[in-house]
Amino acid sequence: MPLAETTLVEAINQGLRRLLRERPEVVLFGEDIGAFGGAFKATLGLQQEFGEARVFDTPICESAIFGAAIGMATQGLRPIVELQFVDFGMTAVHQLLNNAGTMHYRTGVAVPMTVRAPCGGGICGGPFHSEELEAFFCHMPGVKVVYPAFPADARALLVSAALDPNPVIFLENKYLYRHVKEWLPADWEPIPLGVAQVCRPGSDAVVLTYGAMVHEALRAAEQVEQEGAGTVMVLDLRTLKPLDADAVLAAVAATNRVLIVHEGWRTGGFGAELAALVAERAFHLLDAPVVRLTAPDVPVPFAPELERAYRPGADTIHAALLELLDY
Amino acid sequence: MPLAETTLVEAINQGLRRLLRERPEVVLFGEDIGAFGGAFKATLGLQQEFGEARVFDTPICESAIFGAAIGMATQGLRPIVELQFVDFGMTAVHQLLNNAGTMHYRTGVAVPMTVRAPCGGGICGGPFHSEELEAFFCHMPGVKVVYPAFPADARALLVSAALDPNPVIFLENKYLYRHVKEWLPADWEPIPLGVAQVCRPGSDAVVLTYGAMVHEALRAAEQVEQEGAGTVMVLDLRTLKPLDADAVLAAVAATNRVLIVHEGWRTGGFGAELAALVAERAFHLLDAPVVRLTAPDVPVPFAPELERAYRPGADTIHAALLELLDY
Amino acid sequence: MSRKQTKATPPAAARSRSAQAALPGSTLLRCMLLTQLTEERLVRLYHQGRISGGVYISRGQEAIGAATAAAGGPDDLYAPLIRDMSVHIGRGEPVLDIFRHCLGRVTGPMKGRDGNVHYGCLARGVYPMISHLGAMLPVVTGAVMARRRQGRPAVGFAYLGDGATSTGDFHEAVNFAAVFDVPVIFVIENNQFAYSTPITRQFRCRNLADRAVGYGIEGLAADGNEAVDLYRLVRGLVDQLRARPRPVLLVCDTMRMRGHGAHDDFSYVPRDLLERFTARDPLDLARARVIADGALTAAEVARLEQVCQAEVDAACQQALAEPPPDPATLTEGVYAAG
Amino acid sequence: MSRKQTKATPPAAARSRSAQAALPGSTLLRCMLLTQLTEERLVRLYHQGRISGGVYISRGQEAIGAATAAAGGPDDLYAPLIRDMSVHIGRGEPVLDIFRHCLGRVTGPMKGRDGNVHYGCLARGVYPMISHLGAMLPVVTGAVMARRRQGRPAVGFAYLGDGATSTGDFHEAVNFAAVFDVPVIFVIENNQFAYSTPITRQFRCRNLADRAVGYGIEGLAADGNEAVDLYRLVRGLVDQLRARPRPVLLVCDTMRMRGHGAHDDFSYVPRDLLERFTARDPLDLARARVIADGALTAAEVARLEQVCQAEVDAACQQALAEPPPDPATLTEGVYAAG
Ligand SMILES: Cc1ncc(C[n+]2csc(CCOP(=O)(O)OP(=O)(O)O)c2C)c(N)n1
Ligand SMILES: Cc1ncc(C[n+]2csc(CCOP(=O)(O)OP(=O)(O)O)c2C)c(N)n1
Ligand SMILES: [Mg+2]
Ligand SMILES: [Mg+2]
Repeated sequence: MPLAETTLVEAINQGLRRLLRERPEVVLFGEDIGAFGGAFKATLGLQQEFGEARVFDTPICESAIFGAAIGMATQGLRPIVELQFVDFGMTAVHQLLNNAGTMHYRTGVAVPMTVRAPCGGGICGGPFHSEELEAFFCHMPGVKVVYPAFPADARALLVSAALDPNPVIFLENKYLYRHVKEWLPADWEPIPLGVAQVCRPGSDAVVLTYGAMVHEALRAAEQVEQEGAGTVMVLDLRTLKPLDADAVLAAVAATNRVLIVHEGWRTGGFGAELAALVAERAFHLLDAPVVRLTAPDVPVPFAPELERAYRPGADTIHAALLELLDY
Repeated sequence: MPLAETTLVEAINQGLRRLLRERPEVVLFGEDIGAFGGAFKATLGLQQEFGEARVFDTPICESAIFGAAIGMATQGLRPIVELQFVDFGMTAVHQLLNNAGTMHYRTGVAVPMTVRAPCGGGICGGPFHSEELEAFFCHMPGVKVVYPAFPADARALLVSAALDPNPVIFLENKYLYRHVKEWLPADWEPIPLGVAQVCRPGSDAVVLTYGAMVHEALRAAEQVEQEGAGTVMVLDLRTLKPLDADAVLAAVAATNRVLIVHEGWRTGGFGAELAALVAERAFHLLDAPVVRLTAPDVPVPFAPELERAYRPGADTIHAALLELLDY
Repeated sequence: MSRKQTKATPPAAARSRSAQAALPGSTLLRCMLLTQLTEERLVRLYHQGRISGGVYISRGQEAIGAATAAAGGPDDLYAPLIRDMSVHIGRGEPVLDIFRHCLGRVTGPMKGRDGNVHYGCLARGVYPMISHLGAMLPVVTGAVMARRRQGRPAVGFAYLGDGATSTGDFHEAVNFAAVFDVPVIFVIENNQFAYSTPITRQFRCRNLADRAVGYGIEGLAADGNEAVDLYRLVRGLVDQLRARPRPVLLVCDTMRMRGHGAHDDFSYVPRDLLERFTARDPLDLARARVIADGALTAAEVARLEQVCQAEVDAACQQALAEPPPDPATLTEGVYAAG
Repeated sequence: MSRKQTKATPPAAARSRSAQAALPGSTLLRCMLLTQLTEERLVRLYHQGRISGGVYISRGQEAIGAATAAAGGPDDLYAPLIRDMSVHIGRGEPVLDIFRHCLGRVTGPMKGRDGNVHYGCLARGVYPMISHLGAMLPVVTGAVMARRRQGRPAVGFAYLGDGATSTGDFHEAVNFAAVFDVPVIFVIENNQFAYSTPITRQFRCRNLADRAVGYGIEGLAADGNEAVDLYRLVRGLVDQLRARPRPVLLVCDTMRMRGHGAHDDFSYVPRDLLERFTARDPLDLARARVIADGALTAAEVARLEQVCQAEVDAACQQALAEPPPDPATLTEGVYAAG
């Protein structure tokens, strides 16, 4: 039994350790992930435990990192690479979209690689260390996208991601890394990709969300309920691609009012896909228009005062819920 | 008066020529765009007419091309760069998202650059020469996205794009390059960005679309009308960002049934944003759920038999319209 | 859901080490002839409107792929690029599969899902290129790293043109390979042009082999048109890299003697440059060499050409008769099944 | 909607050509002192929780920015990177604006929209960096091309670390500048580490200046810790590039004498390496040099330090008292108005 609660970043470290221990074909590489343990310490102690051949530092070259991972994945290894920040992955997305994402379709050969990528705001990282890029990744055929909100989920989904035969983008919210903790059991099973989770039951509205916003939504739902304005379900999508459409549609059927929340940009954000899904397939179930609450189409600002206004939070979700319940 | 109808690619050439003639600060560069006139001949004759200082070839380095354009744009020039295929732009999107797209917000200094990018399928280009990437570009704050469907629009929108003080992605459908022709007047005015166009009136449904699909939608609408199944409006968005939301909402109000068509991938495609907009702001106007007709989430296949099944066309739009009208 | 790979037959050249060292020029000539004749036929099919998209051929550059393909052993990995049909053929790709592929047949190695120069066979260690120039270089680097961890003495062959050396991916991959001592031969085919752009507009160094010092690796400049000499050079290099793993830049001087694609009249190429290389046509050199070396008589060469032509004719006919992919399969296999 | 730029004052060093050539070491020392004292204060503010995000300082590398900033003329363009506060100060950025910026004040050069090392002033020809390593290099290259078309004899200074040399963007930009003969000095600050990664894991060449030959340009290896010597070298180089435009790689050997950021204890740095460079601390060298050259007495140096400290103190106090941006302005100015 652990003596303390486990943070998200520690849970990820546990997931990686298990993978390295149980799967000799797993290798980890990226910038500063070796002895140093990574910019966020997600790989702390792993090189020490498993050696330089399994866990190693690379030069600063995201395209070569992705490319090498693709090469390794097609030759029997299971590479897990770390982006220091998801933002820098944009220098090399052609490797994900065109090489990794199309390989199985073209050749029938699988590409079991995982890209771990710290993302999101809330730590005053400014425009280039705070981006939420899941919408880009979700638009790529052949790629899967996972985005856990809780330590237990992160640990268990990471194992499924790494063991999946496809390229998986595994998004890790930087703000959550040390802001969310759970008691984690010593024995645990992987959680399959593509399964959403109801984090809080409710029948008057549902918040469709993921990542850091799950926690904000939970706070807002709690407040709404305390105020007697209604009960609000919070659905944590956990995997964005493949999306658990059944769970989304069931939630809509159970609540008839939908609020979509994410901290990525609004236009063409993943919330658009969710809204489209609901509009296409649950139109008749809606008592009110779907509502998206997202970051505006603005570079992520640095100053705390601006960043707070930029990111949705429990307060703005609360306000949006009241309006939605009042429709 | 021209002696023959003008193709889309010739119209673009005319737009570029006018810009070079009237605006000394306009420079064109990219791969093979000089004496050779570009892979699709959009810049034919321009280096000959305006000299190597204004129109020049570069090495193969998309990030340096974008980066140099950003540098020039911040120093008084108006660079217009050509991607040989939009697909290759993915090697350098970090320059658009992070450098070009954030510059004005961060510094107050404008970045008047235009990226011309041949895109889309229908010519058996296979997975890496047929992509439709507008959804990626539309998700970038600070970037505008234009996608004309007709020669006259292309010529006139290109001038507005180049004279806009912001980075503009100007998408040119390869299939349309030589498949669509119009009589073009010798005198013409720029068309402002952000204004959609009703290409065909109708009151029973609207097709929201852009690029090559405008022409497919027109054919399908014609057939539907001939069959007496209803009259179908076709709204050519022309600019995707900023989107002409007023025109979209007016079209929905006038028709109450919405079909969204594009040849890009479905999940997180630009159609999701359109569907979300309609779901959020025109919910009460809808007599039927919005429907998206898009390419599936599949790498663009090469074989003509597969590519035909991959791209929406007049036939599949026709079928979708009948179903929608029948809802 | 993973589709079955065509059963892999190791390339002839790879079957035995000692056979390789003594590889006769006639094997290289055969590979080059098959390449030239196949490409010629593909151009014809294109102009007849029977091939969709485009056709990109290697005329003038056949020696490089033939020599480097033959120099590799059974564990080695290849990432051929645009002008490398002779790599494919040299590594065992049947001409029949090339026709199937270019014609978009379901029987082809990519089942019609890709076409043109984008093919390969991972079971034989040949990576199908994606178009993004430079993007394959780190892939083959990583693949070689993986094989070597598995105890296989793999060497990689990564091909690119003069134009592709300007991409960021080229730089990242070579530096990555250098830092990790990965034995990859980066075969730069300097064919004087990138589409219409001459090398003077692509780089300013004297020879691209000069880039090697900046990576702390060896750079070799070779004649890309003399197949037998190139084979010997590369064969020796491969032995060295197996003994002491590290990347190498191998710059092969050559000339693209046709347009960028079958659609391109390459009028931008100066005639004197073309003539200079025409005088050193790799097929002429290879023919002369086998005769001079006593490997084949002139009559045997003529006979070989006939045999190759017959193989190409038969393959083309068969492929033409085969079916395209079924549109109903469009969405199958985007993802590998768990 | 374009927000007004702070009125640009040309940096002192740029005011006259002849003044520059005779630039005394004391100007460089002053720039370095201001840098060091400002950074020290920023670290304190960070540890006090008054600066959000992070603080990244240049301790040990102040000479490079000071010397290269002073060597440029009024038309020249700069793209400083992570460890280049002395470039900003040398090119006229008031220390006050640096505090405003790092504190996220609306009065700062980025109006609180960016923070940390991401600032600059385009009106003074100093580009604010984006984080993506290498991405600024083509930007300054293009900017210099534009200025030269306008008849201004601009030279560019593009800075990067040893780690950033591994990015594709570095390669693309240097090659691009070489092909177009753009006079950009690529100032590589080899500070022995990229975050925790030592240079042995970053490249395999003897010296990064070896990369130059692969671009057909000149590569210079310099001591990055001796400000006056470096200034002389670069001053001469700038004259040469104005006369005959072309890019140059200038590799400055130095050492990051603190952590990657204020959060990092840099325990991964070998003590002997640190000691070797501590013995050659650029501030100590600059102090000794002005005294040895007779430019200043020891007492005058002490006085200069007091003056700089007072300037830093005042700036810090003022910036702390200034307001943050108004959240209501969040969405303003994403686009420039037509
Ligand atoms: C990143 C990227 N940019 C642009 C292109 C378009 N393109 C295809 S081939 C080619 C020229 C390639 O020249 P080179 O590398 O010398 O090879 P060659 O065709 O001469 O064999 C270009 C520009 C591409 N495929 N990839
Ligand atoms: C493309 C990219 N990848 C990764 C990072 C994350 N990162 C920021 S600084 C840094 C180390 C930089 O080392 P170096 O270039 O030597 O500069 P130094 O910090 O030593 O001055 C890394 C990896 C980044 N900023 N950009
Ligand atoms: Mg070439
Ligand atoms: Mg460094």
